[in-house]
Parts: sequence; structure tokens; C-alpha cells
Amino acid sequence: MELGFLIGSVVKIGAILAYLYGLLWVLGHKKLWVKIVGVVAAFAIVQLAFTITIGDSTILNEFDSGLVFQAASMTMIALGLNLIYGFNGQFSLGQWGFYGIGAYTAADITFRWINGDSRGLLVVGIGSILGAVMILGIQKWLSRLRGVPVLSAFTFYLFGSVLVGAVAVVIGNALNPAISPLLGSAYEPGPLSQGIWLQIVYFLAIIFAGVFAGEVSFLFGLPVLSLGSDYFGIATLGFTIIVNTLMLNSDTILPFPEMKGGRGMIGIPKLTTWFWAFFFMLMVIIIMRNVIHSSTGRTILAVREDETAAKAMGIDLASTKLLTFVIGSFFAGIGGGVYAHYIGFLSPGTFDFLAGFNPLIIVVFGGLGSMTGTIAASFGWIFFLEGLLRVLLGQMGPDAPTWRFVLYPIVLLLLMLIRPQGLLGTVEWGFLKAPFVRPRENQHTASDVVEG
Amino acid sequence: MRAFKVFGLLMVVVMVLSACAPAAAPAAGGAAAGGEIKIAILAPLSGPVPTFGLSTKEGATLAVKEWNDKGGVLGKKIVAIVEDSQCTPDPAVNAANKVINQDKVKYIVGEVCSKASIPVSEIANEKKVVQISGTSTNPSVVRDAAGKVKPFTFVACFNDDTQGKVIAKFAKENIKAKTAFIMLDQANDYVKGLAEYFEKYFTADGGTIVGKETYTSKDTDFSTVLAKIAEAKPDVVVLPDYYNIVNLVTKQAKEKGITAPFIGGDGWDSPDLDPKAADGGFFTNHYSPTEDREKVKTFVKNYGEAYKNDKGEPKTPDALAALAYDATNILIEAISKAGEDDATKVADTIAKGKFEAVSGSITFDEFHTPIKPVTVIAVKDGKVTFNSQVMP
Amino acid sequence: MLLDVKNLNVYYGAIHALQGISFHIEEGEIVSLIGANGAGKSTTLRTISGILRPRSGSVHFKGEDITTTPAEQIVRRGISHVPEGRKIFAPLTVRENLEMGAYTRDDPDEIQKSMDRVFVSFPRLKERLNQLGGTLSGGEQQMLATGRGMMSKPSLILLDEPSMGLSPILVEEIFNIIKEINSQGTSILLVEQNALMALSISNRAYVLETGRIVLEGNADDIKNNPQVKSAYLGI
Amino acid sequence: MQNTLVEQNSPPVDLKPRMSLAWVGKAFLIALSLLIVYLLGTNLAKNPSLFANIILSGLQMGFVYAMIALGYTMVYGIVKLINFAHGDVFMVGAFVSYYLVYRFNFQNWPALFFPDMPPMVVVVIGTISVIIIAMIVCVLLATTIERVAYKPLRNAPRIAALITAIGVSFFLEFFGALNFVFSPRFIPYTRPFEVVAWYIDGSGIHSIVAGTQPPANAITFSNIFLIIMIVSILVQIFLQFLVKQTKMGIAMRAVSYDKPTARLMGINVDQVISFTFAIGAAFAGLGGVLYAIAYSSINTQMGILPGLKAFVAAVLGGIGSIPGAFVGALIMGQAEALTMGFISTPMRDAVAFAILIIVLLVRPTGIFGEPENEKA
Repeated sequence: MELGFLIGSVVKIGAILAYLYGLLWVLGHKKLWVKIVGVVAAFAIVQLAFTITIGDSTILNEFDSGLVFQAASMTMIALGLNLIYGFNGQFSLGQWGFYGIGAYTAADITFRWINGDSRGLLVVGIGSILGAVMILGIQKWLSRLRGVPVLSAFTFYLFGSVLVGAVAVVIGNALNPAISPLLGSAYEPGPLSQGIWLQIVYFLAIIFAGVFAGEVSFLFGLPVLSLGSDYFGIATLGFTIIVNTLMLNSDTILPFPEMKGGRGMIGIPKLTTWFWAFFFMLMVIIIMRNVIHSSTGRTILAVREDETAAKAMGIDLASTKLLTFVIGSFFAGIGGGVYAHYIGFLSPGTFDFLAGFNPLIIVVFGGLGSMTGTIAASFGWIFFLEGLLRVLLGQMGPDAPTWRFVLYPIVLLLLMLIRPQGLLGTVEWGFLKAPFVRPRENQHTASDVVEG
Repeated sequence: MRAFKVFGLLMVVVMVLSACAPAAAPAAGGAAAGGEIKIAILAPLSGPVPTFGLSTKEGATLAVKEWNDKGGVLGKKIVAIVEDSQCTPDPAVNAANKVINQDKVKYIVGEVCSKASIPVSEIANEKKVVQISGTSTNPSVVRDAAGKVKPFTFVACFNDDTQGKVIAKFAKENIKAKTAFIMLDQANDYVKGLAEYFEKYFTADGGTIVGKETYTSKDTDFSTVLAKIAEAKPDVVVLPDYYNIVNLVTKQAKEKGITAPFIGGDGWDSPDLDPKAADGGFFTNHYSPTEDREKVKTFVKNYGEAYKNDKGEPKTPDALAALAYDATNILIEAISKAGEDDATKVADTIAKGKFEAVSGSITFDEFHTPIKPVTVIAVKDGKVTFNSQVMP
Repeated sequence: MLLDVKNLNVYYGAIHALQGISFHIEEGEIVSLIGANGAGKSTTLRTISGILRPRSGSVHFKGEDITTTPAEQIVRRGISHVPEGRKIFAPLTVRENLEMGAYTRDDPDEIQKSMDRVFVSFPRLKERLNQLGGTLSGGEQQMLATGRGMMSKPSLILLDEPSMGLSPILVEEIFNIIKEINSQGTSILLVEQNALMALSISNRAYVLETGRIVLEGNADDIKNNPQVKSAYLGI
Repeated sequence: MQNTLVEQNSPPVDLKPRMSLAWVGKAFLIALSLLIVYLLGTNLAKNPSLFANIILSGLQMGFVYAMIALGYTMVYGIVKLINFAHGDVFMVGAFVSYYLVYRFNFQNWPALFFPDMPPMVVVVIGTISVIIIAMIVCVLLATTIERVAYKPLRNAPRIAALITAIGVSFFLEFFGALNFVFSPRFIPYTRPFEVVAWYIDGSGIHSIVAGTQPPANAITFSNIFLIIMIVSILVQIFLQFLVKQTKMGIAMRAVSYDKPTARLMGINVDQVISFTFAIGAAFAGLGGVLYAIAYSSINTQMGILPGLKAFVAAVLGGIGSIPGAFVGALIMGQAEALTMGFISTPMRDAVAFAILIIVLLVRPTGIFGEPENEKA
């Protein structure tokens, strides 16, 4: 029976990787109807596996489905990081912070909504839209002036954001009384806080959470992206820590008593279904693929390969980096929203900076500059660490689970020593295959020491 | 392609691991003759507080072992499945999902930390699995967002309210304190809860809080806070945190010449509490290993026989071990009383029953939280001794 | 024979940079390697000094096989490589740069003697002794690089493009000093784009073309070779 | 590197007079710093002795950070690797000394061999030998890590080495947390000697008698503080000497600037790199022991946060620069202590990082950092 468990887990990992491969292949198919049918089928296969019962449990039980949801949100986060680091070369440790921002924002919107308070949605929604308008407007205005230093530009954006935030709160408060009667309360849900309306709010919450994370990343990235790569990395690590600190004090320093600070936010509706997880994951994959395959994508790659040369070609380094950073953070925010509504409980401990290395490990594992690698590694990583190792060590007596985090770094070390460029290097499959993407294999540090 | 080599390597790792698996398997699930009852123990074996996980695991497995030695329950052998839940929501949820869906477990002991117990409790109630946590004091563990009790979740410890009240009462009556200084960790719900309730009852009784300072759990240098305490000169300093923080704070306080006694909660309880540093302090607890009750004596003896510390001496069980032991015993006893391996019946039995446990005689209130006396323990002359028992 | 290079093959990835090069240097000689950009001159020097590994072939120095000896060991054997582009340690002072040149030696008195000898050749370095390497002018940097190369008391100096980027007067000065170093008994392998200048101080020369030696012989003969004249000397 | 969006978006020819808005950013920064100065100033005026006590506690943290930061800054300077395992080497140093003192009572060895030795000397020699053994173990550990985990990746992408560094760090923490290794407990540390504390008030220096409270307006400090301060400054002086005056030190700088050319000088680059790791580890071990003595509680995760802070301090001071690491660490210590004292304890890390980010914006390579050199 124990061996059965083991084989079952290994087969599951294999099946999921094969499934992802199939999905990418179908998406890459030339005919539109094949794509559509393929995507629907890909959705249906997993959906069926969640529902069809064999023996006394479904083919993929809730343990597996939990892992699938975690892997799906991890895919979005890791893809965002791969865009920032793998494709654009900006070493960021801030992804985890944006993930946290997305999770808390989305959770707060739906939590308030089902508790008869529409201000979450209104304020964040209006704020994100106005914020985008403000950013574009100030950008336009500043572009007419010359020689405005980053710090000054940042000051303008900062004051702009504060203003936009205040306006959003005012509008939100004004509109709230009109909507909240339709929401009812947690005990008696009104017409708008259930059924299809709740699904729409969920969708909006996640999109707004992503946009909000993107806007924060714009504000933060604007000054910080001008730093050199490692310094940028440290500054973004600082960002993750600052976000974590704010989460811990969300009920004291920040005015969000429902987030309950270090106690953790409870009562988030568990709205993430396979449909939504699949939908958002696919959306992120498609957006990212299309960004990379566009001319913007070529600019992004050019900046990574050689900043000086890119600048000489007339590429606007700062805006390219900023754009990549914002898109990457948007993905992280989406991932956070999906995660929050899967787990139903948010605690600042989840967004600790140490866990923030996980997406980095996944991206490097899969191969920098390989979307396929990132997707496969996200699933592989969760299913290995939380699935296989947990099941295996669980079989080996009460002391064994302690070894989980001893084995994990050993595997990590071995893999890095054997394949420093990541599992898939820069290989892409199916849909993601791109003729012009030929990223360099090795980035030498010790300039040209040939034999070590 | 080189990628395949790596996959090959992964497979080899997996094979090696699987080679280990059958060897250890009989220990885990051997005698299936009379059937077996599985109990999952979720403990933070890694993560921020692995030491709590260790005590919990030891206490819970000791209880399981004792029942098995007596022939199991309902004629069936009890199998303990230990899972690492890291005191963090994600792994805890994965662990709970795994034991419920993969191992088909109907009873869960744990988690230790509230932030892990809360998401586990949601799954447990959804899946109608009995969960009993030894030590999660956050009210959200047993109550849902709307404030209703979760039918399948229990805790074996008194809650923050009770303990805060007793600390305040003791400070007022026994220490004769009029002014108090509160030190608390904003991010720790346990500490925050105790501090809040202490403040509530202490001020209601006419005491004054002369200062309130926060720190974080990762701090090691408390001299800034202590400098403020030295300025404020309170009658008592309330420090309702875990022993590791207590060790740091009290030691540094002695070096700063602070003479006010420190007082805290059950988090102080640990064989690693430095009694020299904490000398003159008091803390409330679920039980004292030096108590005279028969139940306590046998537990301390059995635990010491089963587990040794790094010098090879018998270990003294801390409150976490005792509570995990109690939680497991309550659970198994309830199974036995219910007479049936059925989660709903067992949950019912626990809610209504009365249990003789190491931490006193326990009945559960409407929020599945035990009603039991609180023990106050004094740290004096390098020793941790039973001081008094206070009914809240 | 001081240095004997036999049938050297070096690859950069798939590029066959040196295609079976053989040459030798006798004690006390100045030998020039001349050739166009990318002919493999610097590659040859880098292979001799151990920075690059040949795929096949051998390098013998004073009769010993040093083909696979690591670079840092080769210095101890008595070969000093003054790299192309000077490669001064910019954040180190002139004195520290020179001390690094004598890294393989331990006796402080002997090192001081060598340093004094360098100062005789390059009095300008003595004036700049505590200045940072990076703040020197191009000519001074070349002097420092050459002086640094002398500090290990080598029996063979590999000089890579000592005239690169220098004014004609400085080039003249540098080449005079090279001759002077040689006259003190150090053999020199000189790689130069400025073929005329190089040939004027060399005993013998080899002409490289896309990784092969196409011509070898007496410096004067080479200078007068019509092909060389048109291709490299611009006469 | 200070690119601005605006500069780049602007049309290449712009005949209009430039309107400089640089003052906006500057005014923002100045307003921010004025706020901080005001906050600190009022607190100083309100209670000078509390202020001084807080400054002292910040100094103690700063000096400990300085010892760890050195390892980060030197290793980064030479191989451009953020050696995340450094904080765990620090932890191992503390544990080694714990076992020596607690298990083997090693600090008393001089008394066993030389019974006539005065106890004061016994303690000093014993403690120093405990520290030295801890340092040696750390050196061995760090060089092994370097050999096994970093050296094979020297020509691989830099990120691979960073990931292995994270892996090594995880491994040390979780392997150390196994029951038969260090165990996951928070262990009360047994000090090899007693801590003596003093206070200064208007009437001079007095030692604190147990059970009595020093008067108000007194500034307290302990022998641990003095030891940490002196050791940290000595380490600093020693390293300055090493790097500026010795052959090995100059070679380290040469290697960090240009490895291939350093090899041409006959410098064994691998040896120099190993030596750098060893030096850093030795001081991390030293820091670990002093830290454990000062705060007297150890566990396997104790290295994470001081390690991170020390690294931030190194970046703040200009990574690669040894005096920079020192100054950065002291600033870091003060930033933390002052934030804890006068702003808000939970915001401590946030403030520390905010300072880092602001400093980097003004000086992109840190306070003492040289502009990134363009290598040929």
C-alpha cells in the first residue's frame, strides 16, 4: 500500500507535467478551433478528475486539488518574476510582496462585499482606474519637461497617488449607501452578494488586486529601478519586508481592522474554483507570451542582453524596465487574489521574506527565460515538496517529516550543481516557442576565466 | 538531452527514497488485524517554532503509545500520523488535506499555532473531522467569522480571557501591584490577546498601566524597551510571551538593574526557561510538573522515561507536551466513550463529557473551550515551583 | 631552447582559433608575432601563460612540459605575461601593482631590488608610487604593466601590444625600454600590430594569419618580404 | 545610471529653456530628514538619559552586525555572491561555543592545568580559547561550503550560486534543527563568565548591585558591551591592516578587481577566494560567540535576521568596502534602536530598509562604495 502511495504520487507529477505539455501544444496549434476545443478539454479533464469518484474518493482528491490551486497561483507569481528577472534581467526579490498585496487586496474586497460593505470594491476599483489615469497623465506632462530627476518625478507620482486615494475613498463612501442595502449581511446575503454577482465581484476583485499591485510596483519601481542589479535586488527584498511589516500592523498602523494584523484574516469566501484558477493561469500565460512575442518583448530582451547597446539603439531603458516590472507585479497580484480565495485565511506569516525566495528558486529551477520551465517548475516544485515528500516521509514514521526540509535543500543543491542553467534552460514548448528568442546560456561572472 | 539526465537523477532520488519506505513501513502501519484508528498529529516540526512541534509530537505520541499498550481503543490499534505543518497556513492546509483525503483520517490533533489551526479547522468542519488543538488560544479557532461555534473543533487549553484575568488577579492580590508595565509582541496573537485581557481586568480593578511597549518575536536586544521600563519604575512587568523571549528579556532586565517582578502566561513554561534570569517572576500555567496529583506524577514519569534530553537525562514535559497529551487522551477517551469510530458522535461526546486530564479536570463550554482551574507557578531561587491554583 | 611550442590547437567553443602553431624562442632573443586582428596572436600568448587550455599540442619551457600547468604556476617557472590592454589593477596603488607583480617571490630585499630596477627603466613610476593605478595616463599604465611584468624576475616576458593606444613618442620610449630589458638577459615574445616597430627590435619573427603561421624567419628577412611589406608594413 | 523617464521620452531637440524640477525631489528628501531630526531632537530634549541608553543599545547591535557584515562585504567584493549561508555560519559559531562551555566546561581548562592561575586570567584565557575553537570550526565549515557548493559554479550563471547559497542556508538551519544535531530549541546559553553592569550618573561610574535599581537619569552599560565594542574595533583595524598592508590582502583586492590578470601575476585565485571565505567565517564565528554571550539565547534560526541586517548594512556602507560595512552596521544599529525607542517597534525593519533604499537612491553604490568600474 505504501508503494502504491509512492507510485501514485510520482505518476501524478508525471501526469501533470504531461498535461501541461499537452496544454501548451494545443495552444500552439495553428487552427483556432483546435485551440478552443483543446482549452475546453484541458479544463474539463481536470474538472472531471476533481468530480468523478472511484472507490471512496475522487481521482484527484482535495489534497491534490489544493496542490493544484497552489501551483496555479505559484505559476502566475513565478511567470511574473521570470518576466522581470529572466527576460528583462532585473533581479527582483519583491515579487512576494506584490503577491501579498494582491492577496490582501482581493480578499478585502470580497470579504467586505459579503459582509454588506461595498466600499472595498468601490475604493480599490475607482482608485486603480484613477491611479492608472493619474500615472499616464503625469507621465505625459513630465515628458514635455526635460531634466526632471527620478526623485522629483517620484514625488509627483506620490502626491498624485495620495490625492487619487483620497478621492477614491470619498467617492466610495458616497456610493456605498446606495449599494450596500443590496448586499445584505453575512447572515442574510442580499441579491448582489451571492450567485453570479458574487462571481463577477470575485473576478473584479482579482483584476483590481492585480492592477493595484501593478500600480504600487510602478511607484516603487520608478526610483528603485535606476539602481544596479544587485542593489535593486536588495531594495526589492526591503519592499517585501516593508509590506510584511505593514500586514502585521494592518489593524494598528493601517486602518483595516478586518485584516486583524498578525492574527490573520479569517472569513474570506473560498471562491477559487478550478475554472477560475485555470482561467487566470491561462490568461497570465497568454498575456505574457504575447508580450514577449511583440516588439515590446524584443525591447525587453534587448535590455537584458546589453543595456548600453539597447540605449544606443534608442530604447528607453527606464520605461522598458518599469513596464516589465509593472506587468510582472500585476501577475503576482492576480496570483495572490487566486490564492487568497483558495485558502480562505491570510496570515502575514505566509508572506514572510524567507518564503519569498521560493518563486526565485522556481524560476531558476525551470530555467531563466523559459516560460515552459517556469510553469513546469511551479507545478513540479509544489508537487515534489508538498506532495511527494510529504507523502513519502509521512510513511516513514513520526520522526521522518522533520527531514523534509533537510532533503529539500540537498535536492536543490544537487540540481543547481548539475544543471546551473535550470532544468529546461531556455527551451520553450508548443505555444510558447518563439523563433527569435535565443537568450544566452551562461552569464559569466569571472569574466573569462576558462578553466576553474 | 541533458534535461533527461536530470529527470533521471530525480527518478534515482525517488527510487532511493522509495527503497527506504518499505523498511520503515511496518512501524507505521503494521498490525491491521483488529483494524486500526488513525489519528493525525499536525505539528510544526519545521518553520518558526519547531520546538513547539517537538513537544506536541512527543506528548501526543506518548498518549497514543499508552493507549496502544493498554490494547488500543474499541479493540483497534491507534496509528499516529505525524505531519509537518510548519505553523504556517499553506503547509498546514496541505497536511490537513493530505491526512483527511489520502490517509482517511477522522481525528486530528493540532496544530499548535492559531494561524495554522484556523485554516485547518475550516477544512475539518467542512469534512466533518474532529480536530482538537492543545494550544491554539485564538478564539477564531473555535468560532467562525460570524461568531458561531465550529462543531468539530475543540481546544484543550483555557483561552486568553481566562488567563489574562488570572494574571491580573494574581498581580493585584498576591504581588500587591498598583502599577504595571506591559510588554507585547504586536504580531503574536497569543501575546496580544493576553496583554489585552490583562489590561482590561487590571484597570477594571483599579490598577494603572504606566507603559506599554511592543517588540517583535525576532528581537534579541530589548535594551530600548528596558530603558523605558527603568524610567517608568512599575510594580510589575507583564510579559505574556514564550520562554525564549522571556529568557532574553529577564536576563537583560537583571543586567539593567530592573527589580520589578515579571509575570506572564503559559508560554513561559519550558525546560529551557532560564530560572536564574526569571528569578522572582510568576506565570500562569495549565499544570505544574511538581504538582502532587497522581495524574501529573505518572505523566511526568512516563514522559521522562520515553524522552531524554541532550544530556541523556529524562525530559520534563512542558505545557505544550502536557496539552498535546491531554488533547490526544480526550480524543481517544471520547472515541472509547462514544463506542463507535464515528466523528460526529465523538465530537458530541467531547462537547458533553468530563475528562480527567493532566491539566486538571476538564469540561467544555459552549465555545468548545475547557473550563478548568489555572495554576500559578513561581520562579524562585533557580527553581520553578507550584505556587497556587486560581479559579477564574 | 627556452620556449618550444609544438602544434598548438586552441578552440573558442566551435571556433578553431589556433590551427597547429609551432614556434620556438631561444635564450636572450626578442621574437615577434605579427599578424592582422584576429590572427590568433593574443590567443597564442594566453595559451602559453595558461589562461587558455589548448585542445592539443604542447608548450615546453626550459625543457619542461607546461601545457597543462595552471597560470599561477607558470609565473613561478619564469614566464611573465603583460596582457593586452595593460590590465592594471585600477584600485591598487602603483606600488601595490608592482608588489603584485612580485607575488610569487618572498624575499623583501630581492623584491626591493627588482623594484629599483623597474624605477631605473621607468623613473616616472617612482614619482607616482602612491597614486592609484586607475589614475595613471595610458603611457604610464603601459609602463606600469611592463614594470609589473618584470617584477617576477622572469626569464621570458610575453608582451601583448605594448604600443596600443600610445603616442609615437611614447611608443619609441617603450620599445627602447624593451630592448634594454632584453639586453639584461630576459627573452621577449612580442605581439604587435605595429609590425615595423616590432621587427626593428626583434631577432626573429613569425607571421600569423587566421590561426596559422604563414611565414617565419629573421626579422630583417621578414621586413623585406614583399608580401609582408604590402600586407603589414604598408610600404 | 540615473536615467529618468523624462529625459528619455523627450524629443532629441528641444530649444525651449529647460525647466529644472530637481528641487522637488530634493525638497521631499529634505522635508523627510527634517522630520526625523525634529523627532529625535525633541526626544533628546525630553529625556537625555533614555536617549543615551537607546544610543548605547544601538551601538551594541551595530558592532555585532559589523562583525557579520565584514564577511558579506568581502565575499561579495571578491566573487559577487550574496552568501546567504553566512548568517548560518554565525549560528554555528554560537552553537560550537555553547557546546564547549555547557557540555565540556572548556572555558575552565587553564584551571585544570595551572591550578594556581588567578580566576580572572583563567576566564580570559578560557573564553579566548573557546572563541578561537569556534572560529576554527566556522572557518572549516565555510571553506567546505565554498568548495562543495560555490566553487563548481564559479563559471555558471551567478544566480545558480545564489540559489545554492540559499540551499546551503536552508540546509544548515534545518539540519541543525534535527534532534540529534543542535535540536530546534531556543537554548539558554551558558556564559563562560559573568556579566557585570555599570551605570553612570552625575556622581561617576558605579557597578549595579543585583536587586537594586540604578537611579533615574543613569546610563547603564555592561562588560559585554565593552568587549563587543573593543573586539569589533580591533577586528576592523586588523582587517584594514590585512587588506592594505599584507600581500594576501593586496592579492584579495587584485583578485576582486580582475581575476584573469591576477592569475597572470601568479596569484592562486581559488586560494585567495577560499581565504576570503575563511576570514569572513572566522569573524562571523567570533560574532556568533559574542552575540550568544550578550543575548544568551541561541537556536538554529538565530542567524537569519542578524545575517540579513548585516548584509543590508554592508550594502548601505557600500558593498565591497570594509570601512563601509562598519559604518553601515553602526547606522543600521542606530536606525533600529532609535526606531524602536521613538517611532514604533514593529516598523523597525521597515524603517531600516527605507533608510537603505533612500541612501541607495542618493548614492547608488552605498556610502563608501566606489562607482561600479567598467571592466575591459
